Amino acid sequence: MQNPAAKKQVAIKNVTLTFNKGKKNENKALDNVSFDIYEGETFGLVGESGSGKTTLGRSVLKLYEPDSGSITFDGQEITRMKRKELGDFRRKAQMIFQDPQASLNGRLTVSNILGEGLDEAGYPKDKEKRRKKILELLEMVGLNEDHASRYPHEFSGGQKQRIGIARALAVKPKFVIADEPISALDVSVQAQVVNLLAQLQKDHGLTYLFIAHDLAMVKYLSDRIGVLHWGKLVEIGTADQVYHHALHPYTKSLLSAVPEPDPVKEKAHHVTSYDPSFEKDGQDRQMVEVESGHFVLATPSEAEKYKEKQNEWQ
Amino acid sequence: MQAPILQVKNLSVSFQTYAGVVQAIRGVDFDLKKGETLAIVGESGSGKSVTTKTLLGLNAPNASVKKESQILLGQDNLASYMEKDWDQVRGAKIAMVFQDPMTSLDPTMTIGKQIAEPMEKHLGMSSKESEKAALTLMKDVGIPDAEKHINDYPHQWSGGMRQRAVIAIALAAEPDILIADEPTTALDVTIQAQIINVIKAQQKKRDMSVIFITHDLGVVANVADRVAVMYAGKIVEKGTVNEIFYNPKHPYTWGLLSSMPTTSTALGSLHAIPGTPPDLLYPPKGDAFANRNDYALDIDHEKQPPFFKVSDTHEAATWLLDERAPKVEPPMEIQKRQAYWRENFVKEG
Amino acid sequence: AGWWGSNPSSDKNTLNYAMPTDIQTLDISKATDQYSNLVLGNTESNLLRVNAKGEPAPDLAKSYQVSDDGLTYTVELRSGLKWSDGSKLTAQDVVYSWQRMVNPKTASQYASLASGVLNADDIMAGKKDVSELGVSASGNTITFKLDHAMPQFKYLLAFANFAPQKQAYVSKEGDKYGTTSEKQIYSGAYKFEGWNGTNGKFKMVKNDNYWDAKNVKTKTVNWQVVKNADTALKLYKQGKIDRVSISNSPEMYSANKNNKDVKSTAVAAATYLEYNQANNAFLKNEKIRQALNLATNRTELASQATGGSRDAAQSLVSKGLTKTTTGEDLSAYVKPGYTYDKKKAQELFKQGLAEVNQGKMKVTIETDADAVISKNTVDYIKQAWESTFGSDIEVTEKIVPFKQRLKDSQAGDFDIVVTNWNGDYQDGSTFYDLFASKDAGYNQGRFTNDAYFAAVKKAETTDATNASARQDDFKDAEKALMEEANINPLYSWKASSLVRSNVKGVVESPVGLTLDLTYAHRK
Amino acid sequence: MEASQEFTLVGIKNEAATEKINKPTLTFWQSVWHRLKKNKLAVVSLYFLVAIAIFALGSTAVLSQSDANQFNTNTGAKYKSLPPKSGLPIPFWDGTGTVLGSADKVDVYEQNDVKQNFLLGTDNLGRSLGKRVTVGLRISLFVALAATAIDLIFGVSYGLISGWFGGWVDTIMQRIIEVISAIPTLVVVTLLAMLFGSGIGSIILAIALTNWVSMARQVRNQTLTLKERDFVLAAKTLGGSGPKIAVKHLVPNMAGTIIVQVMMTIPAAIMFEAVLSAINLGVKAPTASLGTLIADSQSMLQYYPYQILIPATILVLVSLAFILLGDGLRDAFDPKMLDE
Amino acid sequence: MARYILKRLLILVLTLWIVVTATFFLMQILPGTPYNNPKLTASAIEQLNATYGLDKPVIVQYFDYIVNLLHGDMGTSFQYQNQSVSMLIGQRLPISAQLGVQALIVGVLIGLWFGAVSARHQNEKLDGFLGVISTLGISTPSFILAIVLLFIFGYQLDWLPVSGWGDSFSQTILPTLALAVGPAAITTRFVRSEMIEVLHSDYIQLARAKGIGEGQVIKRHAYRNSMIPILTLIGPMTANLLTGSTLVENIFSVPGIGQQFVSSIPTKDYPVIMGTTIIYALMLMVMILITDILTAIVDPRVRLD
Ligand SMILES: Nc1ncnc2c1ncn2[C@@H]1O[C@H](COP(=O)(O)OP(=O)(O)OP(=O)(O)O)[C@@H](O)[C@H]1O
Ligand SMILES: Nc1ncnc2c1ncn2[C@@H]1O[C@H](COP(=O)(O)OP(=O)(O)OP(=O)(O)O)[C@@H](O)[C@H]1O
Ligand SMILES: [Mg+2]
Ligand SMILES: [Mg+2]
Repeated sequence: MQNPAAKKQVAIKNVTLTFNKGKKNENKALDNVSFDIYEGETFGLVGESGSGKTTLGRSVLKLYEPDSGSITFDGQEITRMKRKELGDFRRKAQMIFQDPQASLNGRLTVSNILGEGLDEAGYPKDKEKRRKKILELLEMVGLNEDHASRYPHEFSGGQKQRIGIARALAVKPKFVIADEPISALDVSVQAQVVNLLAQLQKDHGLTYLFIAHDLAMVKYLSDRIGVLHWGKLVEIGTADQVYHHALHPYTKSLLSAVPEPDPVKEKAHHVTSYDPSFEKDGQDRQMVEVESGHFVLATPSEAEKYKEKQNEWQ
Repeated sequence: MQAPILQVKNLSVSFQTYAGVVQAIRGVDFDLKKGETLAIVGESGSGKSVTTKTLLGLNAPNASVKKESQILLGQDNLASYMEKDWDQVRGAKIAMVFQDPMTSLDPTMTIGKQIAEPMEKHLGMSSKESEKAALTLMKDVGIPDAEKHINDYPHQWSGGMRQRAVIAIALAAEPDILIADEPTTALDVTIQAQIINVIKAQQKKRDMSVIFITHDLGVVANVADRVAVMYAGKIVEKGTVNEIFYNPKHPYTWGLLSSMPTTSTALGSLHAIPGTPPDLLYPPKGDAFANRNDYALDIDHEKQPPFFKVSDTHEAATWLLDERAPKVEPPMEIQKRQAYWRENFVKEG
Repeated sequence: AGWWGSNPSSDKNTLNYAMPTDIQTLDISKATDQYSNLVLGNTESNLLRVNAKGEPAPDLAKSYQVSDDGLTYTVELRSGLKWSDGSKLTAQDVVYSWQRMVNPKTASQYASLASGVLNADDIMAGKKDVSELGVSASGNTITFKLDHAMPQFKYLLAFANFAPQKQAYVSKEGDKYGTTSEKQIYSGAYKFEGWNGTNGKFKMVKNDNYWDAKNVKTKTVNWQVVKNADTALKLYKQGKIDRVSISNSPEMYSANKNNKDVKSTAVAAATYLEYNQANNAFLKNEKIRQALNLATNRTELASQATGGSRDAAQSLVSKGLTKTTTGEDLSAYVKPGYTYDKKKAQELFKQGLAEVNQGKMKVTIETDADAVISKNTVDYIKQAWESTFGSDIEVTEKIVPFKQRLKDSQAGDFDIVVTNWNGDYQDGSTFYDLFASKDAGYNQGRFTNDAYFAAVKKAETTDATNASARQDDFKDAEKALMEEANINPLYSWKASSLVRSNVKGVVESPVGLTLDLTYAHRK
Repeated sequence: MEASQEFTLVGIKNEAATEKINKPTLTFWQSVWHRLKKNKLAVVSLYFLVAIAIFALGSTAVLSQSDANQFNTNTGAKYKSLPPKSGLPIPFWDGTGTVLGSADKVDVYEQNDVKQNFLLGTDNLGRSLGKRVTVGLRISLFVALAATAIDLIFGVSYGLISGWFGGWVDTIMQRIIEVISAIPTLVVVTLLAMLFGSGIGSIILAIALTNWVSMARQVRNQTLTLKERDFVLAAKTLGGSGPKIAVKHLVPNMAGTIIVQVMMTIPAAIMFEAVLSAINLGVKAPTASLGTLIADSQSMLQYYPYQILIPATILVLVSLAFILLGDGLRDAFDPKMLDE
Repeated sequence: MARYILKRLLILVLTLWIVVTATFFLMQILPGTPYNNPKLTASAIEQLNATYGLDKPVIVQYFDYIVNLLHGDMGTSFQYQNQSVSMLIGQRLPISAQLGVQALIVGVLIGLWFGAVSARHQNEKLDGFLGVISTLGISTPSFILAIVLLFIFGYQLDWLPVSGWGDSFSQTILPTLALAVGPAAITTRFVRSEMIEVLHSDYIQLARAKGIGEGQVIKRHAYRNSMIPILTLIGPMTANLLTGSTLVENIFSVPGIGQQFVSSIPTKDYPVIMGTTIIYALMLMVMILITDILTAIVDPRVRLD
């Protein structure tokens, strides 16, 4: 699936980030994370709560400063960006947030919220033009003129999330980080948002970093998937590789825990438990490519085992 | 067939608010048999929690239960209970596990004591006995090193452990019915799986009936014997778990099932229910789902559908089941499921 | 009444009094406030004691003589005098007390009172040793040598700050001397007990070692500090105290002035306005000053602002301070005739303004914030002047803490200041000396009035030993003062109190020891 | 056939209706007002305060500060301490009272031959208490509002800066606040008032300088939480600058906190003005403020209680109204009730 | 814990030092001399200054003061001659402390009771009534209340003694009441809102679901959780009490430290002003420290570090 010729949109190399460094509650949220995101793809990121997904996403947008490592966007190192470059970057990379409620300023109308993005993108101040543009944005996410003058609290969760998406789109970004954009939404509207994201990607050629809890959705939407555990990336591969040929025990356990809406399968379902203690055995582990594009965090000896297993499947 | 231990008839609950009267529950009927698990699914705000809180008399002070509502626990109509009568029911006959384990425990009391509390009250145990019993119970719900942790305070525990403690509290006075209101929503999938197993194991051990509320159909598929699907304060379809998953009749159930991707759903083929749920301050006069329903009939916009019986155990409230209604093609995903139904279940039946 | 204990106003052995502020110290050389002095005056004796007629009469002294030139006082002590601890009280104790007072190491704030005694000023300035002070003892006799004649000197011999102190005791107690009732010994009719330095309840108990103890009839005088005047009044009405001041506020005075227990006594205190004639162009102008004085209706002021609790002033010297040789009240004798005349005031003011030619007169009047009456007074004056002179004048009030007023006055940093002056002894000079020259410490308005200066000088020198000539000098001084309108006398103080009628033998004075209980008793 | 028509498949009849919002649009302020209206006491307080404000402002046109200081200096005690007289036979408001020193109730106006009726009586110099209270209220309100305004500007900026920058800036700024709040306010205020001398300006400054601390604290705490909120992050990712985000996103979202804090600061300032007056550090005489009126008539309590009770009651009522309104606003701004 | 307390004490000392320094230099700017006597001449003042060391450069005076302070010596009062400030404060502090503690206890107890009652009867008449009463309590400065109490119970009804201290307990009633109303009102409001919040919390729902009865739910779960936050109020309330007591002590002639503070201001008795300020600041900070430690003891969630 992966096209080797595709351009790297984002390259993350050996990023480590520690919160409250030097204090008692020091917390290594990201530990030597490396991966790339290619132009036009959807990279899915999964992992349990607190594994560092959000931290990673925000670091890519330069909302957090990593301790070490580098993050490049379109070949440019983001930590070294100057004011003007940063302005350009801000327009190219955008974010959709988990909690649609919290991501909208309750004191502004929808048109003001969208207008903020237009301002930052240097959109002309002309009233009529602006109104049209806002309408265009609203329609893009399935809302209409009626909604422009309303306040966020009047909308349902799904609608709010779509407003958040419209705001991100106002600056015409190339790259969008969606941090659990659906986990706060009701089942019945999750599909609306997911479909919208897919549609927008098709229409505007967007690149996504899609972060989610819901493995089924990640699989559905992503080209490639990375699995994060305790700040470490334990496995990367195409959606199929990770889903059907998971190698790392954590990935396996995670997948086995996902319930499926199918009583027959579910009732026979067996959950694999995961003992994370070996992660702390002090051995050095590296990302090893066991198959083209499929990486696992492993010691050399573990890597051998994984490779064997891989061969069995094939 | 065994008589149900709990019967809810025509339950209606409304809330008085600043903005007006919210008709949260609008005539709900269901029953619960001994030892079975009834799952209630439905989207946020559809009234799942209000329904179950009403079963324990725990609704907010601005709630009022309509007079004709009946909640029959054996011979007693709980709907007519006064505040003091409830103490016999809560914990002892019906117990509850809440959604958020992080906030459900009293932060200033040791977990051991919190588990022991209902034992002392309902089983008349001394504090010594109850401590011992609490310890056993903690082990039952899978808390490792229970002896060491019995005097811990909640903040010292992780979310998954706390939810186990909450379950232990619910089980403490050996209730007949356990209500679990989204007990796993706040948890990671791996922890969710563990919690579900704990509940299932305890249910089996104690021969309890369980009402399991969730909006995750995957969980429903795992735990439920029977399923009730709620929408906008009403049950729209109920049946055995297989009937609901493989032979659903209500367009909302269709929508729900087909809006969840499975590992094999191809990109672009996910079905989405359009629009947003109705505002219960202004309940629509027809079927509440009509203006999101691709299969709505003209009458749906005008008149609320009654329940139509599909089988002894299966009912759905949709005009599509009326004999006058046109035949419609459900979404692809549902057709697949119905095919599976015809293959695996109809023959046997 | 009677809810909280029995009525003590009938017990023959005890008297009960209240004071409105805390006692600050029992250090004889350092006490400055009225109530520390009140305690000391009743528990310590001096050579003389002012009697009911207002004259200093022998107390510890058996007798005293003044030389003809008025420069030497010779005092003979009674024999067998004792301190309350039983030790002997000697002439040396008197000398020590005077020396201690002027010793710069003592840092007494009242040291300057001794000024006039030979070498006192030099000692205070550190130029001479205390042993050179003109006070000496030989046997039972004490000799005072003065720089110049001081008609008021005999009052100093009755002054609490000069009461004898026993050197051995003072040095033994060191820093703690006079900080509690235990840290002092007593030579007066009573011993002081129960004061720990800050508390508000204490008593005076008869001192059996007092030379005249047989005539002291009261065994115990109970004291309590009651800061709230209304509370004190209530205590009086409940019979718990035997005397209460009602001059605290005009209202309190009005409400009680008809009570049968009322007793008014003179207070050697006067309130007057000082005009800054050094640096205020308007106030330098005599016509304007005269106009302001004429626009001041003193009778109305006393009635409206003080509710009658003060008497309208007729002169600088306060009413009831002392008597003339003919027995007339000094203030009545010297009064130069201050009047209220609105028309004339307006006229003079117009002329004055024209002379100054600086347009509207803007002036600030400063007072301290200690009492309701001070505030009322400036409110009244502002209103009176503004209504008399209309838009030609604008009066601003400046109400400051006492300290601030003092500082501003001394620095000449004011336009008009309300000064309250408490005399030190019962002689006119305690007022007239205030303005003895342009640079005199209390001539804060820095006025020059040669006629006045000359008259005062004459009284202090040529006429120092001639009482009738002196009172005429004072009369001349008052006249000169009024003519040039250097100050504006407002009112003269009086102390109105409710006094239990069954208490006899109390001696009240307008200055010094205001309440002498030595021979007080209940009938 | 009618029946079959009812059973035709029509789907979602009106596409737009699926996203339609039934509720009428309520702006933030409208919904606050809506909830505030439910609190009767708060609404009454609001009207009361508006009335007071109008009265205080309106009275400036007809009653100057010096009018309230006027009295006749040549009428002796005639106008002194007259009790309130409405001209109607209302008990305690008919001009009767006791003359000091006697116990009988008489019509003091008649006895003193006063023709005029003083609605709130006169004070101990014969000045109209009504006028003095009016001016006093005006001054007290002015002092309180001015002090609060300084507070608001300084406290909000301080809190915003401290919270927004965080890190060592925050640490230092918080330490400063800690030191300031370690000194009891009375001490600070008296020292400051002594330093600046008495007078309106210095009182305002003294009160403002001590009150801003709690405003700054609240704003800082709000800033700390708000700056982690997603909508602020969103504004950041859009490229907004710090000050712009503060003005556009932080301050409006703190409006509730700030307004409630202001509602608490105003009565505190009014009361502190009174406390300062009670220790002679109040506004310059003969100007009246509620505080000086109360302080100056303390000795009048036994004799002419109305002279102290009238200004004291007004002070308490105004403070009460501000606090009740503040309570109402706090509920009206409650985030739990908002946005849902 | 010990380390935490040590750290807090260090900060406390540091803060105290800043307070001392700030007030010391502020004092220097204030006008007037500290001597009371209008009859002092300029040369006499010079003399006195020399005796008290006030002629030295300010900075030297400052260091002298600090050194003395470290020895527990706060200087000698100017107004109460020869009395050491430490002794003055030492004698008066217990009185103010008794008054303050009495007021705090009475106030907090009343507040706890009213607040809990109010919360349990939320939105009923009783709640409304208590709400108005407590708001009134907050909006009435304690000195006005003192005046009113004095007028009613002292003068009009003649039930209670109107002044003094130390003769009978009845003397403490009015000043205690005047000071207690503030804390009572604040506590009432705080407990009410705290309790309402707690009663709506998930764990109270769970406790109710146990069927142990509403009384037990309140007693075992609601009370403790809504009481803990009250501790944080004690610090600010102490501060208010300090302010209030200065005036109230004056009105009731209670010979406490507050009265002394007020009287030392106009006389510029700065050893006393400084001493009192230091003591006030110290009491306030110690009170806050104590409540923080208490909170950590009673609330298992709070850990000191
Ligand atoms: N601002 C912060 N300060 C300190 N620690 C933080 C901060 N943000 C996150 N953390 C910690 O860093 C770790 C990673 O958090 P992060 O939010 O990235 O996890 P996540 O995978 O997004 O979790 P979730 O699924 O719950 O959103 C967690 O332990 C979290 O507590
Ligand atoms: N105390 C209350 N006052 C007013 N309305 C209420 C109250 N409690 C619940 N409701 C309303 O009742 C309806 C049903 O709420 P309920 O909590 O039962 O939903 P739910 O199905 O449990 O949703 P979720 O999945 O979000 O838990 C909602 O519209 C809600 O707004
Ligand atoms: Mg996250
Ligand atoms: Mg729910």
